[in-house]
Amino acid sequence: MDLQFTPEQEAFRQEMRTWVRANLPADISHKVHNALRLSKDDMQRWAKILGAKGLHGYGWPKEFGGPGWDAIQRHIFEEECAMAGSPRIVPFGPVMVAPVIMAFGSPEQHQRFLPGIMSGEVWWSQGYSEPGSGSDLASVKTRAERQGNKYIVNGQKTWTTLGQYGDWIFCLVRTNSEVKPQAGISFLLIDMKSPGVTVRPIITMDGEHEVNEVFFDNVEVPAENLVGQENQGWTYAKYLLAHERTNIADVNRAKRELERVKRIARAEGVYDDARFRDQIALLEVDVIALEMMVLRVLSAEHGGKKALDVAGLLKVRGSEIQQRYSELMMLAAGPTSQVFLQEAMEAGWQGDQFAGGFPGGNLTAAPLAATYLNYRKTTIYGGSNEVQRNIVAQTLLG
Amino acid sequence: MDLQFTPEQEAFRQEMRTWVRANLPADISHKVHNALRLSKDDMQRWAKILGAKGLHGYGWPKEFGGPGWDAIQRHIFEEECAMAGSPRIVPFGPVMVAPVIMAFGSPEQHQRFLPGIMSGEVWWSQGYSEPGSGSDLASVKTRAERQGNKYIVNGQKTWTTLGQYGDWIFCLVRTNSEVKPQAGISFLLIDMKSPGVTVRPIITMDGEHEVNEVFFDNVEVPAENLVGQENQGWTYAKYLLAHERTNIADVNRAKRELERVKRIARAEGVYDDARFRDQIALLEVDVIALEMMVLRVLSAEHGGKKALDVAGLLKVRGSEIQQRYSELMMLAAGPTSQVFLQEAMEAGWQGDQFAGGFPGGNLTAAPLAATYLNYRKTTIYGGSNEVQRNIVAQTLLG
Amino acid sequence: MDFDFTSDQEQLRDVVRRWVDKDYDIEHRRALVKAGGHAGADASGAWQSLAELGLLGLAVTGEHGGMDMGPVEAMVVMEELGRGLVISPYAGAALMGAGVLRDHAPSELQAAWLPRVAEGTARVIPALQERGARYRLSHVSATAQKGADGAWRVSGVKNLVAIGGDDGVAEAYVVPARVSGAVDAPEGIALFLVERGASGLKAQPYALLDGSRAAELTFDSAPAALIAEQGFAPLEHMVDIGIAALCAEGVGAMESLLALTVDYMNTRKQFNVLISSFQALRHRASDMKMQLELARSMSYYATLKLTAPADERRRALAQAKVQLGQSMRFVAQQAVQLHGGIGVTEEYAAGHFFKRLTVMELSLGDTMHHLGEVSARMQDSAGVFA
Amino acid sequence: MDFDFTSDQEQLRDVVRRWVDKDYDIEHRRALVKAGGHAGADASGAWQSLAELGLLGLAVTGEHGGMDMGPVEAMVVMEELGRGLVISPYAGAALMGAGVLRDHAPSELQAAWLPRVAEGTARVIPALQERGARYRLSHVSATAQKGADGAWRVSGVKNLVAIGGDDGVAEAYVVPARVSGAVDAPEGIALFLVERGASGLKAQPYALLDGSRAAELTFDSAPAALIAEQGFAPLEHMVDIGIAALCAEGVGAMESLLALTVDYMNTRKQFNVLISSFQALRHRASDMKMQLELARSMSYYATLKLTAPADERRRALAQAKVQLGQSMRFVAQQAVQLHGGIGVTEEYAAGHFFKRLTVMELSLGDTMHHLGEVSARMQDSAGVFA
Repeated sequence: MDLQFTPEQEAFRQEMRTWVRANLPADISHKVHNALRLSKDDMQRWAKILGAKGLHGYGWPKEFGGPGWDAIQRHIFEEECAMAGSPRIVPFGPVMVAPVIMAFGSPEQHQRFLPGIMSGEVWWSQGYSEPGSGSDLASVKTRAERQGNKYIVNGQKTWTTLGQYGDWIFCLVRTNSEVKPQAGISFLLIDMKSPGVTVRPIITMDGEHEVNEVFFDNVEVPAENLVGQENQGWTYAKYLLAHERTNIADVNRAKRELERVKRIARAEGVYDDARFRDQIALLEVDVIALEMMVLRVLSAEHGGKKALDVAGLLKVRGSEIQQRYSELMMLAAGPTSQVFLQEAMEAGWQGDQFAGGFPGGNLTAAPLAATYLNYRKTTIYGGSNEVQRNIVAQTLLG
Repeated sequence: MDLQFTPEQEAFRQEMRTWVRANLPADISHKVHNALRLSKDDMQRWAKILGAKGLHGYGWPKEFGGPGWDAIQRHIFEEECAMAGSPRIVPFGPVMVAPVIMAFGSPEQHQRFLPGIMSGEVWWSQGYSEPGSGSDLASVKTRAERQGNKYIVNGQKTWTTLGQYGDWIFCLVRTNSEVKPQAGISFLLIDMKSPGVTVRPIITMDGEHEVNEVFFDNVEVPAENLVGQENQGWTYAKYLLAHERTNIADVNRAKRELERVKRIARAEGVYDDARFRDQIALLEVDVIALEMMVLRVLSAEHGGKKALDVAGLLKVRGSEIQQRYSELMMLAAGPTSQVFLQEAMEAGWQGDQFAGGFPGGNLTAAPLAATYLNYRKTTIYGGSNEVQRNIVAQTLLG
Repeated sequence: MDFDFTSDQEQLRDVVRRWVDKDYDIEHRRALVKAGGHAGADASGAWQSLAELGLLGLAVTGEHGGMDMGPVEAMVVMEELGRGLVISPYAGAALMGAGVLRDHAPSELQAAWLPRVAEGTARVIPALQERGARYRLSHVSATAQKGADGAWRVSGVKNLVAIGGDDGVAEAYVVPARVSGAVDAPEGIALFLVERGASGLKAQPYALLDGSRAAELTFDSAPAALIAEQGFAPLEHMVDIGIAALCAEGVGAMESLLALTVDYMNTRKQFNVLISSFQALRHRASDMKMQLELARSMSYYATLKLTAPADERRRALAQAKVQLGQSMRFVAQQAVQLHGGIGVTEEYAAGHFFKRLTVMELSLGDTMHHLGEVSARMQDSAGVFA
Repeated sequence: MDFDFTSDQEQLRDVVRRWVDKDYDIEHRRALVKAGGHAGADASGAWQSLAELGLLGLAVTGEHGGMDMGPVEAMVVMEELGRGLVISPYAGAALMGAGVLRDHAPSELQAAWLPRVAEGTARVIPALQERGARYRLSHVSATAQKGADGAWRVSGVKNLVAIGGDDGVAEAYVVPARVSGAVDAPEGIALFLVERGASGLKAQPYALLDGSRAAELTFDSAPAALIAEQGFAPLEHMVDIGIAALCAEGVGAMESLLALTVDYMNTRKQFNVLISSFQALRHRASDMKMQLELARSMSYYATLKLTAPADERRRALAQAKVQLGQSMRFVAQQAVQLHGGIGVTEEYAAGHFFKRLTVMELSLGDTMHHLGEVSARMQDSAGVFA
């Protein structure tokens, strides 16, 4: 039992740290460190930088062009990226669909899709949720009817994150409604430029356009875009979910944001207020406990021992912590957090029309309430925390 | 809308305050204010003092020898008793069985049982819970078979509070097992000195003998001890539960104990510790909010308007607050709370064998942990808080 | 000890509720928010309606044309405005601004302004927030000086001046400014009235996160009328009136939001059953009801303590805001959680309630601030009548 | 970065667990508690068993006949003792007392005591708690004076000296006493060893709420051997060893209690169904599991930080105790609640776990105390490796 990384791992960390800091554009990391608005270009610029180094798919095995890292190396890389202020990798391509294509796709699909994902050129979206499906993903209603060598897709997906930028979307579609729900689902890759695909924004309460509805109206999809076998899609979907793993807790970002909480508290004059500081201290304990739990999972995975059964716990705790730090930041800035200037969330805005640059407070307060609002999603998406508790309870109690 | 009591109510309060302070024995109030152990004699002495004034049944109407007070007068009286440090009235006689006897008993039963309850001479116990029944009170298994002019009772009751002192016990018994559970229950009054009644102590984790098992082995009960009609007992039981009303929140005691929290915190040197004091401040807000909620219920009751539907809330919140103040007191005394000297919970104990009277701390710490342990019951008994939440949810959601 | 409303109060409630139900549904509100402050001086028409309903003179004495009503009537109105999520500077203008003039201004100032307040032609709105002050009322760095001509002039910057749904509609502001003492001293703060058109006054409006509008006011030797030279006690009083109003508004908003959530739970299916059948969610709804009723209890308490002596009043209002802060946060967060995805959208009403409840926690002292007040003002005795 | 146990460590765990399962069931424990301290010097036989298992020399170096094991092995043993709810001064004697001698005592004192510690013939137990000190280690009013003969003598009163299941069994005590400075100063505190039979030492035993025994020790110019003249840092180190041990014991106890609760939920019926079918209760069990796993994570952290530099160590141990305090309280309270009535009885095991977990929160600094430590020691950076 040892809390230290090995010298090799430490060397790896140094290497990654050096590379990330040398290659992450300063304007992007400035935005990330201050929760300013990231453009599509910001995200894709970083994806392509990673891609050029063969790291956009940093979790990929060597045979598919990835670095072939183990779980701890991946964690170290994620940590270095997070602490340096790089944007989260948009996961739908490299983290979600790519492993499914690797595991269940044909060699032709490997060749056709994986390079574009790795390079960051092709933007993928996720087509899982449907209106009314919520946490019940198997209730897929979007139909795909086989007609010769193509499928005709009709239906609707929703909550498609960043779908407005999507080139391709991977979808669960119903190919058989005669059997029980799980048994009639297929996994289909759809070109979003196909006729009949419409993307419509959903504006969230923070005023942002982050999620979308995607409509399919007689969309023709070549049969070669079916991954694996027809009606076996649920198996692949579960494989994908299992693949999301430890980063679900997003503890590295939590560490960076906890540091930001402290910076904001200091700037707002409450870092030395005992009452407020206690709240930071409690959060600090929460973050360290979460990080230790993540490290335990990594260690078990790395050691090849039987996996720790705490995935549901990681999601629940990680999301609660995200909500708490966003809330604490907002409370740190106090009354000023009420100010809601969309333009102040753009990098470079200086607020010259106001007497002190930002109404009544510091410019760092601009995105705080928006983030607090935005993070209400974290306990809902990816399997709501209620569903996660069901899963944990099932393991405990049968 | 008015927070003040009327001049008449204030005068009534003064009258009660004067009477209680003049008549409550100082040795008893000392024990209550310091959570020291009350003997049977302490409890009965106070009951008889109340009885002599016609106030042991202070909630009774005039026709049965009570004072005929309204809800607000009852509340004021309860508050004056609580703040003066009088023991809680043992409710099984005057608060529980008496209203059932008044409402559903025969004139003979009125005459036979009510005077002894009012005077405090006859100690009543409650025979509701059975092993395994928990919150499911209708699952009564104790049988009463009619044989001529008597019932033969067999079975077991449990969690009988202070049953070791009981002269009489009121029981839910099954008189018909052919019908659905609620329909075959009768309400029987049983002399605990009858042959075949055995009382066995249950020791709780605080080391106290407060609750009991009561066994019935072919106990003969005269049929005249049946209240109301055979197989109608569930109706009477529900009437009884509805009668427990607002005092279920026990807010007056909470106020007294909150004052005690502050005294203890001051004695232990944490009253001016910001971190600890904040916890008291939070509890203070909780207590005031609870008191306001109780006052709202009383006002609605008094005004004859439709009752506020918050009974379940009062029980849940009242019990949570009881647990919290017992916990805070224990935390105030800190390490000293670990000391568990049964003898130090008797009034008059001085601890001369120890260097400072009480090992490592103040004598006031003696009962703190015991009370904390004892109060775990408050969220379990009287319909567990989970059951109360079910009830509230039923009202909200159907 | 009586918590019934009089029939007049019930009627008042009905009047406001009917207006809200008829003219101020969530679609209307969303349109207002979308238009921001660019839709003109009274885009919502709400102020006009409130005037027509006679509500703007609620806190104005009869001699100045008002209805001379008390805190309970104010609470009734605020509950209904909260229930309807009405964007309005009603609390600031009709309760706080009018209240401080009524209780603390010289009679000629009252005569000049209160009739206009009552008839709806003048809003007098508090301008309190300074940079770095957080929730400390004594943190005043704006200054006031009396010229040789005996006239006062105010300089400084005030922020988060809540002007409701539209820009620049206040006719005057209540401004604390320092005539002596250090920046955080309660002594040396006077209260002034500064008119909208005063020379040296500049207003810069912006949006708040709940869709309402606020302004930054810059005073550069702006001519001002003195409300009270010993201004700190009146300032505290005015803020307490505002806190009580927020409490009542919070109760109304939580009541609506709980009802919305209950409806949703009885409509929405997951795994082929209504989500209202899941016990864990049922208990959550029950906990929301608990928080609502605790909050309502403390809102009554706040309102009924408004007329108590200053010490007792301040303590009670802080206690109430601690309860409301906790309740509003819990109810808002759980309502969104129980709704799931739709709860976080701009399209659906729950998110708008969430935002308004969040703003209310951050207004006039958040929960931590008021917990500090409760702690500092704690007494040996306990309870409502302590 | 590796959280696997070695096979030696797993073997150690098996040894302790087998002994607990075989010789230390809840009935055995209840009998011990009932007998109080009146059953003789080693009523439980537990100490003898621990000696036979070789566990008493765990922290003693090889040269003094010990096993020279480290914090991880100590954690393994404590987890198992916690799981079995073993009443024992093991942590105090074999880890804290032995540890402070090993790391901070002069070699002749080590040679005199450590071999006896390892073979089980001497328990050396910390005697720390003073009246009014609460959890402040620097609050030492006991005094030590060096006589003309060069010998030290200690005077003062120490309390809550945890002597395990029996009375008066410690052969010596580790006693902080002041040689200079004010009552709360970290400077001027020296650490001494005082033997059981020392003149002027009086012990008065009593029960703690978890059924274990403690004593009040009165020192009246009792002869003492100096462990460390600069005693505060060693004292902190010893206490941190104790905190790590408590954390591990807490994890073991919570694990048992959760298992007991899960079993009960799958046995007990209400309204004709198993109570494990109620979603609200299922989620509660899930939250207990969460708290257990967070606690286990922080117990590992505490143990692995024991060898870090003092500042880093103290901060980490405080963080761990905050987590454990919260977890232990939640798991204990919810376990009893989920059991219902039977949970509060002396007869059933849940209540005994509840009491032990309560004592652990109140030992070596409660949650509020350590939150203060975390807050005071906070750094700009964040995380396990910060």
